[in-house]
Amino acid sequence: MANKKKKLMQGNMACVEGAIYSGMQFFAGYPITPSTEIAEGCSRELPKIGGRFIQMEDEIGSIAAVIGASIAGMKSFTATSGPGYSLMQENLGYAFITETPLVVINVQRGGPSTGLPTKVSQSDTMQARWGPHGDYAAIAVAPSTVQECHTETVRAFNLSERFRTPVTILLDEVIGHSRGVISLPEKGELEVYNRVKPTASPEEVLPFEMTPNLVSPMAGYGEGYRFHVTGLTHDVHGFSTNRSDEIFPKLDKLHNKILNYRDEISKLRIENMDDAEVAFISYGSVSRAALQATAIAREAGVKVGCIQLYTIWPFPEKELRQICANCSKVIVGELNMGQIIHEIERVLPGDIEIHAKQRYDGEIMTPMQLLEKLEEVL
Amino acid sequence: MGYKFIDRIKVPEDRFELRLSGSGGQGMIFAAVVLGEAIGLAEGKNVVQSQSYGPEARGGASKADVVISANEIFYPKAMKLDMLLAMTQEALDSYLKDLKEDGVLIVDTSLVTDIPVDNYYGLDFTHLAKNEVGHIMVANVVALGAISCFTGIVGKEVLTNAVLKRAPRGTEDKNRKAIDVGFEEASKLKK
Amino acid sequence: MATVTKQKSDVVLDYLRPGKKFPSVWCPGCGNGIVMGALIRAIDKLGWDRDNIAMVSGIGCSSRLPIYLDVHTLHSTHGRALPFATGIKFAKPGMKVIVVTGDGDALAIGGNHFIHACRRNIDITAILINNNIYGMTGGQGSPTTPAEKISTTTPFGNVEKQFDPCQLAIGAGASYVARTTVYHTPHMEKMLLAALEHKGFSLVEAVSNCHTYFGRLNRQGDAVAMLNLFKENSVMKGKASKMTDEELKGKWVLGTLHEHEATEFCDEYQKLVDAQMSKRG
Amino acid sequence: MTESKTAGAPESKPASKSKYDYTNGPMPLEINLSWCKACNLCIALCPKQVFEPDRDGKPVQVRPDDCTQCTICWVHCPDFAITSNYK
Repeated sequence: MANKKKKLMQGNMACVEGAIYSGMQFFAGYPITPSTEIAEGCSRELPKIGGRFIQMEDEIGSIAAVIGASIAGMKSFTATSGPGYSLMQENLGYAFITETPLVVINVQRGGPSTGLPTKVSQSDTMQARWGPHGDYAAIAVAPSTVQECHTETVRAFNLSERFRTPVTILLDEVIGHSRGVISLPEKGELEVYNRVKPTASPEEVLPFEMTPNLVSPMAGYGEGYRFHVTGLTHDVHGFSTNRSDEIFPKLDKLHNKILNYRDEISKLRIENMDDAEVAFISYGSVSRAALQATAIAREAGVKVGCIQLYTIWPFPEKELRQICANCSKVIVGELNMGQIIHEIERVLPGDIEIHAKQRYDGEIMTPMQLLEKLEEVL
Repeated sequence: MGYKFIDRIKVPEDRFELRLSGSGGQGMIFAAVVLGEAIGLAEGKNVVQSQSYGPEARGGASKADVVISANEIFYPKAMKLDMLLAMTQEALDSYLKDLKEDGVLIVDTSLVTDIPVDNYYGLDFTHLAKNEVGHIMVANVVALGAISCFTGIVGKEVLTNAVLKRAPRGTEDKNRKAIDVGFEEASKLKK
Repeated sequence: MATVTKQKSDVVLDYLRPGKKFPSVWCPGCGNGIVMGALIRAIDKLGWDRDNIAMVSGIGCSSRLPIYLDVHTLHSTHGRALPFATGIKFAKPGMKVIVVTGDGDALAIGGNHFIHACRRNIDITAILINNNIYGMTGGQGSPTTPAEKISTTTPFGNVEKQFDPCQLAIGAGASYVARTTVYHTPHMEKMLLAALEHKGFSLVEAVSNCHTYFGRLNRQGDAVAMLNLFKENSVMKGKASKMTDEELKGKWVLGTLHEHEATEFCDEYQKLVDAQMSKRG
Repeated sequence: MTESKTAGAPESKPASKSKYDYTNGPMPLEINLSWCKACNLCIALCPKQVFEPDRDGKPVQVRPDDCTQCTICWVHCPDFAITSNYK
């Protein structure tokens, strides 16, 4: 019966709740369908908890303000959709090289360009990995229900704070706009990670020092540690460098601080895989269709399983190889013309047949479409 | 290999799917959210509510779906409707094909005149709202009262509370009346 | 020995960042260093705690300025200094936030951010070092390159009109706007001091010399010659008000060009927060 | 503070009418030659022509007596290479 903690809310709003649960206090954004409810939610909720909301003049300014606020010491985030995500890429690169924790929610819609503003898509999956120019390792997560919008937002903030890096949450229009019953966790129920701050005296602290886990403690502005932040490739002091012996370690750090911990970043849902001969692999809203299709096909006696990716980047290669070891075929369902399937082709052994079920007309993948594909490949 | 199974599959029986459809401005999304809230929170079931966005949301056909289940809801949209409410002819023409053969069809007879099936419930929601409640705007709430009666998916009291929670202050009496009217008129027709 | 009033000639050295190599990256005679000295002396007069100062810049020659100062510094992306600074100021309204930008950075790629920072009247001081050209990329035309002037992208003379950064800021709602030049250094210090003390968005346009590109391409000579040009072609605001448009053509009008009282963005937001939080109890 | 060096003595010594004695005390200004980029601003802007350029174009205080501590040289030095010795 009625539970005080339970609420019916949109996926977008569940992201706002998750962000607030994480201790987020700063949002800067620009309205864009289908992410606008996140900005609206923040404008409503943040003043009530002493946080800050600002509607910037565009997405470039939004991500810039978020980076500024994070460097000043506040957990910060923004939300956008395709065209806005494209505009943010340069400054996202800045966040990567300056190792600034922040979260960007991209509620995906059809593209390229203005594309299909009100329609669902998953065509920014590769952009979430390779959007900004240059070399870096990226983290991206993808929820598929309203409840997961909350938990994955908390997880995204934790990952960004722990690894001092921007994290993208790949929502899609269906997940962002659907309403579902969510049970809001009490304080302490979910882990909340806060960035590590320096403890040594300001004279001894190097703002970008090489620590064993490659994550440098990070002071906020005004906390006694006066440091320089630049988008130029920099040394451990934060000053720009052109020296090979400083450039190599910096770029290796951007990669390895994340890739060394990919086991801890990976998260998957695995259903009916024990005896599965065929597996659906998907993420976001397509996973909901895949789970449904799996349940229906199992009823009909088909040995099919389902793998849902919550962590998209870094790509969970080792896990997928293990889970799919006994499958002969996989079906990769995506709302695009083929993005994550290339990663799957890269990581799965050659004797596993890889089939694609792709939809890119702005409509959600249906369980029936996946079932038809399943029958076709069987 | 040619392993065929599609002809043997069954629509999952643990789901109850309903669609409220009409034209933009008739409050279909509001009604669906209220329904979702009543069923999801007070009745303690899993609920996913979604709607179609797009140009049609402004004046054209508008639809809002609610999927209800005691189990985890995988697919968030309707697959085969257990109930369809059509408040306009266009909505009926668009979505009738999505209704199960034994599904419940409810139409607003003031706006829907061409009904190609025999098995349906017809109520004049628009006129009921105007004449019995005094405001055409609550036709969607009158329809909610009727849905409660026809489907039994949500109790009248629970539904009333959910409507009052969402409705603007000062409209409580009108909304309560609207649900009563819808429920009573429906009970006269219910088979 | 002569008794002279204390000259704070070495106060600048006290604010330079330990561990940062000097001399600076700038060309010999570049006005950026003159502005930096004046800015430090103004900050010193205010006695601000340097742990409470954030300096933000974008990309370009002028944007290399903050790195030399022992305060919190952020060298951001091209044109975006103001939104980065907005994030810092809004997150920590108690901090003094100063933006150093150039004509290309603030008015071309960052033009939109510039007008919106003015409109919000957020308490940030922006110092726009205007040398009428892109220096770092090698002398291309900027939004303040005057008509007919030569740059490497206007080799036959500029056919575009130029922005007046001060008029732009006034029109967009900045509550303090001043212009000065690198020749008028004591005046610059005065303008900077007033801007830093001002609550709300303040802009100081510091007319500066890029003799390396602008001076050479337009036959204006070296740093000395260009500073002398600033001296000859500048008119203080009071005097300018008695001059005709014709007489003012090609002149820089210096001084506090605009000042008005207006509510400040962070303050207004804080009021809103206080109201919402007290409502919650 | 960076160690600063005063430029070598000018060729013609200050005349005996000197207001100041430089034999034991400092020159009016300290010039940090390692920071100086020889931009010529101080030399050109000094109203009393206190400086003349050395072989590298860097300033030498050839007429220190004439220095009035007007501050023009060091407020215009873009490289913070000039500081005043007078308190």
